[in-house]
Amino acid sequence: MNSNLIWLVFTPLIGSAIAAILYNYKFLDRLITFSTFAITLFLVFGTHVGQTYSMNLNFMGRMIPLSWNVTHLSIFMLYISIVFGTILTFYSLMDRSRMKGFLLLLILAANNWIFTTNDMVGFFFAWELMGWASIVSVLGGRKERKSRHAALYYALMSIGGSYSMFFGLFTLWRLTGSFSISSNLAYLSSIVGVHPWWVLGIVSLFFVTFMIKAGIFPFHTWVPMAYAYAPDTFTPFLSAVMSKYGIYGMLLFLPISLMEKGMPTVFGLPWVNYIFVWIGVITAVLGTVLAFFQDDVKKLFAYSSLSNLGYIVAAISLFTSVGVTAGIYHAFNHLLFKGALFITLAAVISRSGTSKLSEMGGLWKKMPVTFFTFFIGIASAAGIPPFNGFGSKWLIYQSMIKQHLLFATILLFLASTGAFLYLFKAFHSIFLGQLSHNYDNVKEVPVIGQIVEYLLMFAMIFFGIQPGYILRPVGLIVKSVGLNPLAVMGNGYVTGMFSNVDMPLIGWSLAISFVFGFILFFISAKHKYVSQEDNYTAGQIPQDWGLTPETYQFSWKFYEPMEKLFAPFYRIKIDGFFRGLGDWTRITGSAVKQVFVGNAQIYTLFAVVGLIILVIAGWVA
Amino acid sequence: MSIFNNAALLIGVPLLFAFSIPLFGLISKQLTKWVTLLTISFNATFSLYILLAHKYPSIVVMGNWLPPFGENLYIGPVAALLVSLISVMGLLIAIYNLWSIKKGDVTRFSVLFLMFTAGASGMVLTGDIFNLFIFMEITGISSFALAAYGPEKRALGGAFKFLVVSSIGSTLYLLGVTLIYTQLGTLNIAEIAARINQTTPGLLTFAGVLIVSGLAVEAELFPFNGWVPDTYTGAINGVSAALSGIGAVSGVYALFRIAMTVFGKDGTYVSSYGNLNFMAVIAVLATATVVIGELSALTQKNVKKMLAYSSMAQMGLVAVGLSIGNELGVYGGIFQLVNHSIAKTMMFLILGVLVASGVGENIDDFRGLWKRSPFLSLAFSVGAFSMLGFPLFGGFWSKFAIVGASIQRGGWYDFIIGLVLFASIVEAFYYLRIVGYMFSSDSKFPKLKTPWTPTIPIFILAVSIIAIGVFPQIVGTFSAQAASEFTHKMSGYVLNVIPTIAAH
Amino acid sequence: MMFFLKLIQSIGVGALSISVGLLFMGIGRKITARIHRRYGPPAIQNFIDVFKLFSKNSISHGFAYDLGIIAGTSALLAAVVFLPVGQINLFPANSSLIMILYLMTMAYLGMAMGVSSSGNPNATIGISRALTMMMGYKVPFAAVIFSVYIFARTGSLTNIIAAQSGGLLNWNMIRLPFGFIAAEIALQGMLGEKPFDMAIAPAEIASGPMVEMSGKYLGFGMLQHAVGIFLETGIMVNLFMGGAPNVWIFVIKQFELFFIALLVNAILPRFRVEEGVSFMWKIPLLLGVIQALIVVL
Amino acid sequence: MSEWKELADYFRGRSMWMLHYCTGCGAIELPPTMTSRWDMERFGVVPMATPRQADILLITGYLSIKSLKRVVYTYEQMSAPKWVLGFGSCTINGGIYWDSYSVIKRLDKYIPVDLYIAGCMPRPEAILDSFVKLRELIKKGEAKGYEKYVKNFEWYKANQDKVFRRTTPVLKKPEEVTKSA
Repeated sequence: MNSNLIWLVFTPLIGSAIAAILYNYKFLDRLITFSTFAITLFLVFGTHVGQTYSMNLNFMGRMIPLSWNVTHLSIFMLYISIVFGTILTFYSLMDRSRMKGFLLLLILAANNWIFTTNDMVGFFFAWELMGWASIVSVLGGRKERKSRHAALYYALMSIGGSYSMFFGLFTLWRLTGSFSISSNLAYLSSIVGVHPWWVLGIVSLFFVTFMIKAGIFPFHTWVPMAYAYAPDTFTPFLSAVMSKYGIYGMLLFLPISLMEKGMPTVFGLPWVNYIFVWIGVITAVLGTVLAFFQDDVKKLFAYSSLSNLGYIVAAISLFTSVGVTAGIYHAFNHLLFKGALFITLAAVISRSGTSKLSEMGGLWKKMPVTFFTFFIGIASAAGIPPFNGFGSKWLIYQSMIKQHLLFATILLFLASTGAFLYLFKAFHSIFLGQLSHNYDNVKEVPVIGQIVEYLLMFAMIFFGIQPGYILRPVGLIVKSVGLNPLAVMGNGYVTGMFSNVDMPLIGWSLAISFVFGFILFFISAKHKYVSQEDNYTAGQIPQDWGLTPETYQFSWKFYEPMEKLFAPFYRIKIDGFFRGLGDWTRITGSAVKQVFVGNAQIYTLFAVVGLIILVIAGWVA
Repeated sequence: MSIFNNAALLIGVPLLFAFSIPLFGLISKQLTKWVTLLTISFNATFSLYILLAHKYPSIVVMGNWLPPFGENLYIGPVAALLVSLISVMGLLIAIYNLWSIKKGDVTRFSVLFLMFTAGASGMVLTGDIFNLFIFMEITGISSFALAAYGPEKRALGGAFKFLVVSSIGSTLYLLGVTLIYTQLGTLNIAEIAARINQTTPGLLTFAGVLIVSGLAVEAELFPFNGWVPDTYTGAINGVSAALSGIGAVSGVYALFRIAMTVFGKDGTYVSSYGNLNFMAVIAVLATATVVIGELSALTQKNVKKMLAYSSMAQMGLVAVGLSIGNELGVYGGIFQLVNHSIAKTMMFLILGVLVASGVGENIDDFRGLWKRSPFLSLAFSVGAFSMLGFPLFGGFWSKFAIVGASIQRGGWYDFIIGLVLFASIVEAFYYLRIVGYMFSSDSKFPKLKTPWTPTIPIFILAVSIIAIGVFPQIVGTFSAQAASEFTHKMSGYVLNVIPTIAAH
Repeated sequence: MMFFLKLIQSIGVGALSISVGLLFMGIGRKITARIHRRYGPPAIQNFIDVFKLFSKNSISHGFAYDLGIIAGTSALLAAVVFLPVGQINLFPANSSLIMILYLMTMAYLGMAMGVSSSGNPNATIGISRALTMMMGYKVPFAAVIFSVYIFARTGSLTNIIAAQSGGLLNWNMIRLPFGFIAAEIALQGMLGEKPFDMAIAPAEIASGPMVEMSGKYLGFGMLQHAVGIFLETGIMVNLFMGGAPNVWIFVIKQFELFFIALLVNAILPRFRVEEGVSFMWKIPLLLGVIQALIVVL
Repeated sequence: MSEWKELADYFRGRSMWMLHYCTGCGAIELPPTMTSRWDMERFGVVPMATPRQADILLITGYLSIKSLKRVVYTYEQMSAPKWVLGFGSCTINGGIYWDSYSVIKRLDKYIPVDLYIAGCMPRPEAILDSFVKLRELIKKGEAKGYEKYVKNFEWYKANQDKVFRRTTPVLKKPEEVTKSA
């Protein structure tokens, strides 16, 4: 049944049409979105590697073949994106944010198409479809003015990226006469030894697009705005799934570098790859450094996403077997924990009504399930074993050290340590500390949300302790791009270059030592619970001097010493470049507008001058 | 060569009714609008019949004089497609006019509107460069009058500028035609095309420059397009829709008929028997038009003016596509022409409904429109997305083809298309800003009540944009045939009109 | 059977780490007192303190507080079993250094969560300072670790020890002298000794993280510190001093490192936080980077 | 069970963590007690930063009513078992402030004092002696001030309230003052 590939695209489109009609009935819209995701998931169960399908598109009277081809990579990406989407849409059933289900379904259609297509027309079509659907989705966040600005900014970047790909794909078409991705890649690989600069130019046209979508270094500026001001339930999808499209694209093109024999190498890497490793590292460090000082929690985690994507890019750019394994593995892990984190953030924001860290605090007593999900999420994000973020980070370090990229590795380690800092800042400011009286009536999320949170907690622990379930399919992908996959022994081991890690053993060790900890805790002298106001205040009685929980909560300028340290960094503004470009364009626009002065005589003059110029041109020619 | 004389009705019937409408006006002024509607619906039905029943290529012979001796109309794929487009747009605007034209001299408006449609159809159908001039004048004069229609004073100013610039254009064109006639002694496009190399090259270049400049006024190419913003902004919205959806179509057609069929060479990208390559000239003018149009629209706060500038820029894009000259480029250009005509007509009609319901023309008035009128704001976004070339909307395919064709051709077209795409990012900014205003803000104003009469054309246009986006072959098949006609001068045009003529 | 054997051995290592750590702390107090020309408490004073603390009533601010404090000690105990201690190397195939470091992070996270959930700003300021300082010392330490990785071509402590076998001259301490000095300075920060003890400044922020800890919670904190000392000095011994043939020599080597830290602690005042971090990013990092360059080139 | 208690008391006696509430001139005697001349750490006595961590509350001098309020709050924040040392004659009978309107005279009317150190000033030797004495009392199980406080809480509370009432403002509100004038 090969035609189910086309149904992977059409089912969400049909669902989207239905959902759009029922848009006013919010619950129905969400229900249809969820069920379409579930149906699509069933369709994915029916796909298998090696499946192909093709049909002809009547375009300018000529037939353009649209073809589908399922690879190991595409099926992996399909599974993780759709499973996560299903969970998210299930969560959104009870959500009240202004996420639009039909747009999410359009993105799903594009998602399935991008991951399975083998022709650039389909790829571009789906890419653009995903682009505009997500742009419109970003509209309608809680802060309208800001979300409008964010959407516009994102739109301009995204459209710029699309046009770059436009150029690239047609240039390839001019060279080969074919739109097929696989044959074009083969062509590029075959000529890379002869014309490396040509290949580099074409590939970089595509890479600009992918970097914009993934939010990699010079093109990262839209990420914090769009993530922060998108509807709360849409941000998880944006961060967890949509940033991976860029990674997917890069993975498609990177095998070319295997052939770059003519290129000079740095540390055994083709220098292009070397540059990309550094771009990844810069992104990772930049994301971390900027995340420290955010007060808007979604912005903070947007920068965190940036940082993690930097890791992924650095790893896959190495294009060694460990590097690619680590990159894809980290892509999965990032999807899982960042999805979980953004879902809990959506829960917190919907309950507390604010996304400002300085206005929250002490919510753990009110939302314990969310609190634990968030805790495990940040433990994963910080790479603490046995949760799921550890294995991939660990492999990334090893892949980097293997190439003797010491400075890059040190900087990545800095980013990872920094990650711990900002994650804890968010954790503290939301859940720990003093509970403001504004939130006395805050409740835990409804049952649906709790189910989702338990599910995510389980997933983060399960895939942490049993990494084999992910590493095996990743191994197949690595094999399919022509590298040697890492050996996977059992489900619990991560086999690295320098040493192995037995994840269940760590789990056992932790469990047993916790049991001892609890025994010691309960046999020793008893404790009593006191209220949060009962604190050491140097002998002052808090009520006497008008102390309120808000004033007694420490969350403003959390890392002030860091701010002093990093002050020189903030003078470099990448954002300013794009803004300047925009302002410059606007000024030019105002100037150009003056051409149309609104006077018939001048217009006549224009026509006459135009004629004279043409006549002279004819004369001279 | 097949003869299909009935096709002359496409011009004859509207002209006949146009002159008889004052009689109907004596009975009732409102009746004239219905007469217009019926006449144009005849035109639409008949032209769609020609298109769908594939009654082309064929010619209409006046008085049994076969070309090149007699005057003739030629119905090729291009003409069939564009005349259908003009008639259908005319029909939809006529439906809208039933609701919108209430005050003033309704009878005269109906006469002018019918004449305008007839003239535009004639421009597309004629096979004779002098007749082309006559139809151009009919279209032009009726459109000045239409543009001046309405209570607002700015309409008069806009119409006057149009009149001045357009008269210059007509004069230049006529001069060019005269020069060619003195050389060849014929006015038949097919014959001129076949014998064009018998002329003095220098004189021909001069004639070509005059003709291109004259037609560039109608085709809205810079620097001959000074009239566009004021006229579009000044005219009532139904007329602006007609100007961009009908007038511009015929103008671009005429420009490229001359440039590609008369001056073109088969199998090359060159379009000149003199020294100047007119395709290159047009490409430069078109690129300038796109860039200047989009940049001027960027800072507009007045949505109607923005649409006017955007209209200009879109015509530039059409011209870029056609001027590429390879089959894909012409395909893209014609496809883009259809898409632009549909989308811009729809957006002007929406604007008309909004202005009539008390919403202003300024971008601030669009705040929270989604809450006030979901249908109109959705339709407006559909139009905007089509303009921007987003997938699932018609504009995607045409932009795709134009960019593809430019890169296929390569050379300095890489640079041109780079500029055009940069301008498209600017375009994305101002269109998406409106979309953002409509969708992201809440409005404190009450809901709008949309009358159902103008809703019909808007709905049809919006649905057709999505239909074209999902099934591009609806238009694609015909534009491919049109592209083939435009790019094959002899086999596509000349031999269909005069089979006996020898290629020189 | 294997499982129970390993379990009992692990408990043994845990107990050893706690006792050695507490003993070190006690000896440390004694030595500091002698430097101050005091008599000082008995060397086993910290055992007495811990027992007293566990027998004392205490207050708690909720389950997150309890859980966090327990996690602080338990996660370190879970990490210590992967450390080769002299001839005792329970899981030789799983002694990845980075894994141990990240597992230790769990302890910091738990501790930070516990004390912050008390709602006392002093505690959070302390945590904020500690984390900032962690950012400072982790980076030069990472530079050193990665040089050792490249130098020894392995990331497992077991293999790093094996690579140093064959006498004093094979120790990384001699072979990678700059790295060793950088790591020593980083160790000072890791142990939280002066001049890097701004996290627990008693006079400014009322002993920081410990501000709300009473009774057994403070006891857990002390145990965590004890295990932390054992683990951190143990890592250093394995990395630079070639491990040890048996536990006693291992502990003596650990004590040598701890002794240096003590001496520095006894004579230096305290840095400000940003000064501390920028110091860490200047001198030790420079040394680490020089070492790395030497190794790579 | 009682063996455990005895063992615990033994350790408590050897590890006494002290929170010093330094009001009057007596605070000057503490630095020599801590440092090399007398070195109180050899008895396991260490100064602590917060009442949560401490076992002993050392009041070094007179207590005004305002500061008594803080002392009571601090004392209540300490967790049992806990002990109070009254230092100097001010805590016993007001000392030279015996006729002051704002200073309390006997500390053990407000919180239970386990041991008084007489003198004005008591020298560091006296302080060290009191630690040794307290250790013996703890070992014998006689230092049970914290239990007494719980048992007689109403009595202590009443005494505290009686003096605290004196800290309520006597002046009228400003507008009332101007009205009467």
